[in-house]
Amino acid sequence: MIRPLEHIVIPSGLIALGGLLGWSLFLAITGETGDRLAEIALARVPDSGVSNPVTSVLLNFRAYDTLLELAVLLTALLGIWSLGAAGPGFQKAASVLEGMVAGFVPLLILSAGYMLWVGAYAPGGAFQAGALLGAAGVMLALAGHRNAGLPSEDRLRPLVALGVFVFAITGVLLAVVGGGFLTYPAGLAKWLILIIETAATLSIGATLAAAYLGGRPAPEHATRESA
Amino acid sequence: MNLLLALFDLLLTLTLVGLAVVTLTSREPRRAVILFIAFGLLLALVWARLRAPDLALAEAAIGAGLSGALMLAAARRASDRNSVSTEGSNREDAP
Amino acid sequence: MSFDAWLPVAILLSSMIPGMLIFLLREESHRLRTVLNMTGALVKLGLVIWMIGGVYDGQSYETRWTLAPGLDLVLSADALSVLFVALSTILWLVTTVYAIGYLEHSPNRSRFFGFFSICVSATVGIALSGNLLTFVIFYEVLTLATYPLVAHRGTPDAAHGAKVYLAYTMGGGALLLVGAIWLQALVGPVEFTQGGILGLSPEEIRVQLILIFFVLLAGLGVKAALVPLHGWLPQAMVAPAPVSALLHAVAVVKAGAFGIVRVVYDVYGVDFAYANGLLLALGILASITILYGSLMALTQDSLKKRLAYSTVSQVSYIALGASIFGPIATIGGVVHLVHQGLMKITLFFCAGNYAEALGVHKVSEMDGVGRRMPWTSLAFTVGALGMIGVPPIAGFVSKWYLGLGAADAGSNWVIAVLVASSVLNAAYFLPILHRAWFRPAPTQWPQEHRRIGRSEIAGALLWPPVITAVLALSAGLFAAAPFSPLEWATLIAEREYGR
Amino acid sequence: MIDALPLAVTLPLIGALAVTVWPAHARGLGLAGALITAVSALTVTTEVWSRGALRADLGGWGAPLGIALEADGLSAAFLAMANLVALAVSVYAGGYFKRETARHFWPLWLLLWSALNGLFLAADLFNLYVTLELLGLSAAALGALTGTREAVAANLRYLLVGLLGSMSYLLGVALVYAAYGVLDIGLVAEAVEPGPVAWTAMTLMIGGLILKAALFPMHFWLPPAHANAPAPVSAALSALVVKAAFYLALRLWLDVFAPVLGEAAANLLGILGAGAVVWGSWRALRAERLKLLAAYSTVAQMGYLFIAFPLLAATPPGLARENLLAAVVLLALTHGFAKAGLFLAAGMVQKTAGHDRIDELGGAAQALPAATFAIGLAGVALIGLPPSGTFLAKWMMLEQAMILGLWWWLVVMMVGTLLAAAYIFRVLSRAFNREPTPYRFVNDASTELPALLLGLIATFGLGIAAQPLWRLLEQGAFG
Amino acid sequence: MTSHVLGTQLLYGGSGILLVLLGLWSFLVHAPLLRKLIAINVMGAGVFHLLVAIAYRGIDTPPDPVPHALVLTGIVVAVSATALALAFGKRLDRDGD
Repeated sequence: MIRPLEHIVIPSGLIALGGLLGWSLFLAITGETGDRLAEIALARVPDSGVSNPVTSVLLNFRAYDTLLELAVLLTALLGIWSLGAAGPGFQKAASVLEGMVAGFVPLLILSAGYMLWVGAYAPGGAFQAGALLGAAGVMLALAGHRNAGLPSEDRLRPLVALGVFVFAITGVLLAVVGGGFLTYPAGLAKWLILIIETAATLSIGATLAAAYLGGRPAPEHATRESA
Repeated sequence: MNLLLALFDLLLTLTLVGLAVVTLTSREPRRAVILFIAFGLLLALVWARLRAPDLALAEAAIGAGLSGALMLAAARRASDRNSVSTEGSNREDAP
Repeated sequence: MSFDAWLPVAILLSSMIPGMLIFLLREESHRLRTVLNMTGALVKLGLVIWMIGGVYDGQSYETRWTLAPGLDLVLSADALSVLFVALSTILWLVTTVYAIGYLEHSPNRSRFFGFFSICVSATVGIALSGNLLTFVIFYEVLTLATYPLVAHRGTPDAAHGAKVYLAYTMGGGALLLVGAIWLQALVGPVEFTQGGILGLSPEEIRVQLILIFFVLLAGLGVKAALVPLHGWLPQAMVAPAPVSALLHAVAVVKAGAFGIVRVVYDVYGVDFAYANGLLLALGILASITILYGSLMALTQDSLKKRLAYSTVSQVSYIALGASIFGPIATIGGVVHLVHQGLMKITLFFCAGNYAEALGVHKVSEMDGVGRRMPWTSLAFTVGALGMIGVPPIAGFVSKWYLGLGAADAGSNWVIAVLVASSVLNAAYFLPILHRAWFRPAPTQWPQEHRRIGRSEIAGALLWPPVITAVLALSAGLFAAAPFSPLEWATLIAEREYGR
Repeated sequence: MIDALPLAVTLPLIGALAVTVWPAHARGLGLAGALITAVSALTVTTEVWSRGALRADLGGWGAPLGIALEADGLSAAFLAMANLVALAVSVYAGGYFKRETARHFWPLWLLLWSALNGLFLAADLFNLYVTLELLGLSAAALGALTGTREAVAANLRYLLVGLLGSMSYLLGVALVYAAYGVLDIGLVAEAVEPGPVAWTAMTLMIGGLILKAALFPMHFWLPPAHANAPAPVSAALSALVVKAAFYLALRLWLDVFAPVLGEAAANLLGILGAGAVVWGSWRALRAERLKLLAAYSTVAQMGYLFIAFPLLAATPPGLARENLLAAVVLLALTHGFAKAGLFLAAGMVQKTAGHDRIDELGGAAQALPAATFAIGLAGVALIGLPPSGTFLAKWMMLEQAMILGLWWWLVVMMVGTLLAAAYIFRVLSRAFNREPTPYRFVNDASTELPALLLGLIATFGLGIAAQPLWRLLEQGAFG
Repeated sequence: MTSHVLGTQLLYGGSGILLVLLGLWSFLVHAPLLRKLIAINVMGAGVFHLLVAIAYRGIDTPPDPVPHALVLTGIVVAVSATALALAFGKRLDRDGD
């Protein structure tokens, strides 16, 4: 049976849209834009306090975007929490899997630390590191740890707020001391970025793991080591 | 060299698009999610090719990994629900 | 700014502020509510008397407040607005006294008196509007303020009547708005100016101007109850008696009629309107309404409905006066604005008293009410005879000038309309008077009020109709005295025709 | 002197964090956060008023590399409205939510507020995308706070539609960056030249925003989402969130894509707007529930705003166009205040009656004179009756339409006005009944006064004292 | 910029657009939440892919870091939205049972 919307209108609309988009992209790319912001950005990387260009953009040139992005992540978690408590979780894993997890999780945490540190000059950074921490939490959850290795709600709340907090407070303090919002003083940029990234990594990891649980952590659970 | 690279690019692109098509047309939730994860990993590979290693890492860890894990849990719930409704058995007693 | 510049605003606020405060009062604060009401009414009266003196001496009052570029809120006073302001102020005072008496022990009085005050403020705003925008604003506010009064009783009947009322007046308001915006788009901000502002307008927009006239007329005609836009008026009779009195004598229908006068004289200008046949069209509409209203009144047994159709008919005398080219008819039309108000409010007060004291709602139940309630019936008689046009009551003066003006303008058919209408007036009012005075009272009234005792009705309900009846009589008897409505209308006509 | 621009975004963010960390004190901390946020945002508006357009280069890099915040008259006007409404909503919410819901409401609410301020002040196309997502996620989460199945389902749909809209917007941004190599609005505006690229990018971006602004026929998600949310959230969603999408569409239209536009695109938006006015009003008239009525009324009101586009496109630059633009802004602001007031008051009526079926609301409407008055005042503004701000705005828009000879817009708007009168008075007529006389005017100050105040601002404040808006809008243009 | 770089940008950028269209198609025609989410994620991946493509400036030239940062931001936003939407779905499932 032919449903006109699904079989005629949408496909032909999409084909027309595709033509328009393709043509526009062709004109955009072959137009006289040159390097766009590449040369400007690359030229200022040495002033940014880190040598990885992407980290420079993320945490210095366009740090304000990243601040709001962390806020988006936090919003998602708060939204998830508002929808109810976490489900019953997975069954306790078999001992073989338990053993695997026991070996794997510390490795993930270690590589997260490495990824965070290396992000200043090589591929990596807070988000990748945070994702690894989150992955550790997911593994723990899969292995049957009810709270994915996260602390109790009282302590989890400061943890997930930490990244945005350090970021925002740094921005405001810098404005107060006179430089302007999120304007790092020349010598301090590297360390400020590292502090912000560390806080962000912890928050991202905790937030992603908590989001995986899909609800507020169960209250009666004994706290494990923080992710 | 350039020709070889171009062929490689073409191959990657075709695989990527093909994988997207397969992902988007899968009806079975679990299969669709697994294909989506594979798609994300391939995308990470392509981005590594495009000199975006930061993004490749992030896409592999977040886009494919965590999104995939989240969706897998949802897919598992979906298939659980299907099996409960079809078999009518209480699988909570299962080991 | 000097006091003079603030005077129009002060007059507006003298009823607006008490109204706002009354909303906030607890229901049982009777005394405070009465004090607020009466203070507002008396302050307003004082301010208006001040203004009358000023306008008579040629003083001009204007308050201008820019709402947005090209949109000014203008409150100003000329002879015509002062006439309407004075009418509404005096009648508000009387009606407030009546309403306090009438609504004693009834629910939701804070709401009622709040909207009542805002209603009067809107009427005064209409009277003082110095341009079309301001007029439209207060015209709509009047709709908003009167809706709760019509719906006040909360019965299904009231809800229905209010719905019909709202549908008509909102539609009319929308038409007025369209016309006003269209006109402003063509000629810029429309200030009310003696002699009109369109006399020198270019030829190519003439057709549009004529169209706009009819759009405006339709918008105003709803409130003025021009046939066929009068349907809401008999329906709105479900409202409490003081509301009916206010709606019919002062606020709503007069707002429409006043607007027609304004548009003819101060926007289009009587020369332009005459030259383009607009006056003739208006005259025909008014005549049809006069005859139709009278005919319908004949067939009504419900007293209030009979009075309502009488209103439909009588208000159109004002439009008729405006439609005859020449100052004498103008005097007749404008003075009827006041005269009809005085007489009609008397009649409605009396109808309310009959219903309140005896439960009499129908003409057929009125046998012998004259003996039972002599003062009320005397007032009623003055009002009714005035409506017919019996000298020396006010109504006679209006009709005399209308007829004289029609003869002067050579419109003999208007005289025929006047005569026919007067005959019909007599046909629906005289039987009532006959029943009241010359038929024996029944042994049992439909629903006699228990607490009245020997007097015919409470003082707060009796004095208002008696006072307005005396006023209606005096307006005829002393028509030649200075500051009488007739003198004032003559002043207006002289200024409009620049003679 | 600390720059007020980033503070207006950061302070609510920090407030949200405080509430997140100490949920037990959600109400107190939330109200404090609301107050300082509103103060900081109103500071921005007063500074724009006195000093002209403001710009803050965050990180000190400046365009094109860094991100800037900017406030001109247009953003300052929307900012002031949004923050006043949000403050009123906050006070109301303080009295409305029970403890358990308050824990979830306050952090999400402050995040939403932060997104709103960020959106009004943003000067960077990609940054706008992030604020849009922040707005969309927090709005959907807040909308589902009632926890009913309808609310969750409706807001899930809202979330998905919002994501689709953001995606379309982001694709447009990507095209813009591909073609012009910059993201700062001012620089993009300088670089844009007529052609298929600009046209496609504009279509994608404004198309995405239309979806978020619920312009007919893309409005389907709005009524269930707004009608099932808790009252203060409905107020914010209807008054602010959809308005933010409209603001952004207007901003892009005026400042970025002005050279690209043809009258055809403007007319298309206008026609959709007309459809929204008629259809939204009609559905509002048929709605059985008060909050659904209010939600459909939002659909209609968004339609009026989009009718502005063909009028703006047909008016040559100059004083007339500036006045027209100001009228449109006035319409949007008045609607913001009025719709928030309506939803807040409706929430009280619903709470008292235990339901919001219009036909059975008599008793509750009678028992809550202040809430009923608020509905009446808001209704006056929604219909566009004097002395409300919408009356002036519609007058000016229609006068301009008649000057241009585009009389059909007048017909559409008058039809919408009459339908609005019908649906508003359908509600108000319930307040006139034989139920006992209410004891006092105000029963619960913290919830009824905000609603009443919003209604008063819409009907009297912006009607009688709108003149300053013209001066504010003269304060500099973007870019 | 060499024609080869342009060609690569066009190839990958074009495939990004194709992904967007495929995702959009799937979003419009498939009702289940999970499929809609996958579709939206594929759409997002397409947009990101387009941005990565235009950032590419040749095999031995450093790429434009700005689009890269935008994509990184976008990825995190996408996973946030996905997680929230899935929580909505979970809540609906639970209420449905």
